[in-house]
Amino acid sequence: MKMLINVAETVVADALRGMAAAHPELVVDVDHRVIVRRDAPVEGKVALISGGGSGHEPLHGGFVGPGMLSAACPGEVFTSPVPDQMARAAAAAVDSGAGVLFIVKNYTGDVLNFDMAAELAEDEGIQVAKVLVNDDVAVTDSLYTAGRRGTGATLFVEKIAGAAADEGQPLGQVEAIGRQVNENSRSFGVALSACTTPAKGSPTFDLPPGELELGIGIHGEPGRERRAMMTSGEIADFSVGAILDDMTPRNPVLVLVNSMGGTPLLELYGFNAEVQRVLSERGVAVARTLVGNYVTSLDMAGASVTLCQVDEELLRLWDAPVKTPGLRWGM
Amino acid sequence: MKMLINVAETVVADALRGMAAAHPELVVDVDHRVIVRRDAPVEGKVALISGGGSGHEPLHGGFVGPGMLSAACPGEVFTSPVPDQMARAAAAAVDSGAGVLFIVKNYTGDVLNFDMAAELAEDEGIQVAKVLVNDDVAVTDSLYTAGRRGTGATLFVEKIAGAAADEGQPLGQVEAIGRQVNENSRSFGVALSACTTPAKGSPTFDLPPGELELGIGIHGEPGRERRAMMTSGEIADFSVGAILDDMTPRNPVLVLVNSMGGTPLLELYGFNAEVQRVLSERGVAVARTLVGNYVTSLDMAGASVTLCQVDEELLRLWDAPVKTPGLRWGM
Amino acid sequence: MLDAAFFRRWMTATAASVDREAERLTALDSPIGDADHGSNLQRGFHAVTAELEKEDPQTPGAVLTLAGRHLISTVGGASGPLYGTLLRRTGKALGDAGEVSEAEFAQALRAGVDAVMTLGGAAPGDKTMIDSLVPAVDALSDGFTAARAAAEEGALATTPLQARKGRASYLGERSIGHQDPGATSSALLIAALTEAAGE
Amino acid sequence: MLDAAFFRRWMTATAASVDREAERLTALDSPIGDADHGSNLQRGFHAVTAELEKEDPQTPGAVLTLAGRHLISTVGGASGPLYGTLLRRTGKALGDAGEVSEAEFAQALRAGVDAVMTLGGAAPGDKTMIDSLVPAVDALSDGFTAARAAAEEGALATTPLQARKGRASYLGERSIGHQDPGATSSALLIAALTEAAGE
Ligand SMILES: Nc1ncnc2c1ncn2[C@@H]1O[C@H](COP(=O)(O)OP(=O)(O)O)[C@@H](O)[C@H]1O
Ligand SMILES: Nc1ncnc2c1ncn2[C@@H]1O[C@H](COP(=O)(O)OP(=O)(O)O)[C@@H](O)[C@H]1O
Ligand SMILES: [Mg+2]
Ligand SMILES: [Mg+2]
Ligand SMILES: [Mg+2]
Ligand SMILES: [Mg+2]
Repeated sequence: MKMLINVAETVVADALRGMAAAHPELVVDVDHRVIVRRDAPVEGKVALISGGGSGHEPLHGGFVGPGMLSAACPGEVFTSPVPDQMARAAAAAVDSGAGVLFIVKNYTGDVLNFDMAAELAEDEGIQVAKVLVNDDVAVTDSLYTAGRRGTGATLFVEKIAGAAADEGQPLGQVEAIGRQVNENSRSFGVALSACTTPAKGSPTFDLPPGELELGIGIHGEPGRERRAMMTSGEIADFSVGAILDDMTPRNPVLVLVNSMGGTPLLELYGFNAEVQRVLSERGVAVARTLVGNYVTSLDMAGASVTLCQVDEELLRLWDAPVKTPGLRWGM
Repeated sequence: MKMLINVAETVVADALRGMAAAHPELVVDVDHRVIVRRDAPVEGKVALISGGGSGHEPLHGGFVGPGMLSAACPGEVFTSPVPDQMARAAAAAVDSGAGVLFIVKNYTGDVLNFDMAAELAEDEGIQVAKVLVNDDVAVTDSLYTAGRRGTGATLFVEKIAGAAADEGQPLGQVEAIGRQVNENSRSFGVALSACTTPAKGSPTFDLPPGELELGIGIHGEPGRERRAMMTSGEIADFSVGAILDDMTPRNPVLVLVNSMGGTPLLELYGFNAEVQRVLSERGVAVARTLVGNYVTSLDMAGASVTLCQVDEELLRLWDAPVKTPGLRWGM
Repeated sequence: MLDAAFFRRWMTATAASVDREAERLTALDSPIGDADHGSNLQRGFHAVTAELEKEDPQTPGAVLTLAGRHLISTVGGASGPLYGTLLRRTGKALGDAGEVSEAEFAQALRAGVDAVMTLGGAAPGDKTMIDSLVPAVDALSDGFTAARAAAEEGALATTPLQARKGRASYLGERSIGHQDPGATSSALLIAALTEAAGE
Repeated sequence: MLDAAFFRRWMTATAASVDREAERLTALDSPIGDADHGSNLQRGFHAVTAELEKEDPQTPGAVLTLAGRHLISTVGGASGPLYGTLLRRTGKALGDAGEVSEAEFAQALRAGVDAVMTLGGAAPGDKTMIDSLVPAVDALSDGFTAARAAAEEGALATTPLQARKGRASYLGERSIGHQDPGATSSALLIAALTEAAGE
């Protein structure tokens, strides 16, 4: 599998250099792998820090900026960042008093590394709270697993908690809002092809023509189940169905129809039409819809759907201005 | 090649339905294939209308909105729209007095269909001007070809002329600005893989592992030349070199580092780092950089570089607020 | 003499052969184009046959102008305006006669082909539909079967050419060695004349 | 007795065998993981050997705590904190003695493995590195070679298991039939003890 890279070893560093050049409004520390808002630390403002393996762009680095994250810590491709990165980000992004909120996708590696970073930051006298994102309904019997994965809902948590933090809400409240968003969110993803990591150089699994993987995560792992290829409409029925089996929204929802990276926008918009059809058939009201590449898995073809129930307050925070490379409106 | 679609025949209609659902701020006429700003026609404002084959999303439909296009006309995949679409768009989007500017990529089909549409619109008493976009330096001996293709510069023309139109500048001046932007722009693209059209269902050409195509367009055609695979740095040297062989910028440039669709953002940012290195080595000053999926070719892996020389006035218009699904800032 | 029914049969026969050959036309449009020629013409000729049913035009000229108009408003791409113009101008040249002779048709078709050359700027040898249309028109005085053979030969003869018009031209020398999809579909159009005539 | 030089040799030998086996570890991490285990450990053990050169720690405990610290700050993923904790806790349990007996080392390593189980929450049979580390520690009283055999057997025995920790667990029953990459790298770590001892 060909890639537009120099060598596998420098992929993340190269991308950070390119990000620095494209986004002078961010401070990109290529050596220490931390991306920080240029205006940080903002006095009295809770700092939001997230991070995770690279390969999911624009998540997380592309969501740093006013109205969203204070800082992001990119690991190697599909590899959680190390604690030093988050500790450094906390020191750089945080106003000593207000504290920092870690937004952590629920993977063993992410949890362990952020926990260790929290210890380091607390040693420096920084107050740390944490929101764990675990929205993926494809992981069912979570008693016998590492629990549900964090996927598309991460965007909702980062955006909505980010808006609350930018309004000056205190740490406990920003944390509570982040948790509420996560609890209100569910995702389901499918793959039409595997992705290729730079380190491996070939697809992470074999998917014959005529088959698809249902219930995939965002790290090139196979899903829960392999089936004969389905139409866009059938995939929407299955994906939205899996979500609604697990949650019955009483309030309107935010809808994220997300490409895993390799599925073009033309197909993705068509898939959105089917997702909206299923939602309307199931009586779910839609408040806002976002269609695009947001939480990707390198070049994987496929898509995921995330729904997030919102009350008026969460919707207000969703609509609040945001100015990041990956998500921008109102400023 | 698997696709997230229902059937090939409905791909464009399905995408338009999905676009309508995601973007209530646009009027999407699925039957007649016209996407119009909800506030159109704006009194006294020149209407900007573009269009072309589908498969290049977000171009053009994703660039409809305040500060950019008044309307877009999507054809079938890689097939120029028909004259009726542009005539309908002109009637819907235009204030009778101010006139309409067609922004047309230089392909035989696009030129012929827009010309026929201009006749239809003029029959209705609408004044029509046209900017032809032809920025692709890969097409060299244009005496013996259909001339240079229109690719990445389309975004610059649509944005900058769109800003001028929204300021209320008259048709002749908006047209002149559009032409100036096109004349100041050059592009070059490479493919690491072919794309797959829904109608054909298999890649449009064979590209063995270990080879790439240099000088490709945005319609899945092979390029001018096939070579052994190159590094990101070498591709940047070649692509920027081809552009600078053809244009010596005196002013700073806008840089568009564009994914053909299948190349993920992680790689694209890394490629941007190399593009910026070459520009700095060649003494070209960079005013702004845009990195992402903007003028795509379905799922093709690869990237293109577009440079556009800007003086202070063009830069001011570039920076002016824009509010479209695909490009948004300042509002 | 050729009446409106003949020209309707021509269009129906063309639609049927485009349906049969659509995949091949798209395949020819892959190495040197954008892989849509077959589906473009299918869409267009489906519309043409449906509209002929609906509007039921009564003269040769009306049949062809109607067909041309609908090709223009349904095909898109380069071939839509070009084929649309071909049929529309041919139809216009036929005027409103209820029947026309083969010689009148040959003359009208030449006017149509001339209009395509004016519109698209292509000359014979540029590796386009012109390379089968021009020989076909030249041979038409010897009958439909001769025209068909000339068109087919013209289409085959595009293979060694380097394209100078249309998107194949972007490939430069790499366009050599591939048969032009538009010349191939033009040969189908001309061949359909023999079917319409029952030859 | 085992001195600081022995533990340095252990780390160097581990680094070398991780280098040799990196592709295989990543390949094992493909069907049931995310295809990074080999490159993760390579990055970590390169850092460890470089830092051991630079800082030149003088006691067994210092060697292992330094190694563990650098694994934590360079590997990332699940294996970084887990292997880092393993070595750091083992090192801490060794205190600041200049030399330790094999029995003392076995006891310290058990403390390290216990810490990994506490941190990661995995028990034997969950298809993780624990499945080769626990049998290795149990066998350590019979010498390094016995520990190595036990670790390798433990790694092989993960194949029929269904994963209950780590990202392989997301696959449910589909994780059955694949050897766990972390158990495999643990076996390399334990095997490197025999190399360090010159056995
Ligand atoms: N300028 C031209 N004059 C005559 N025929 C042309 C011209 N440009 C293209 N063609 C014909 O059109 C054919 C391509 O048609 P089609 O694939 O439907 O359109 P597009 O190239 O827009 O995708 C070519 O094979 C060629 O025969
Ligand atoms: N909770 C856990 N306890 C013990 N070992 C674990 C746990 N989770 C994962 N592992 C081990 O880590 C290995 C994966 O390591 P690696 O691929 O480097 O990290 P990641 O899974 O984050 O990509 C697994 O094969 C397994 O042996
Ligand atoms: Mg990993
Ligand atoms: Mg076309
Ligand atoms: Mg074509
Ligand atoms: Mg892994």
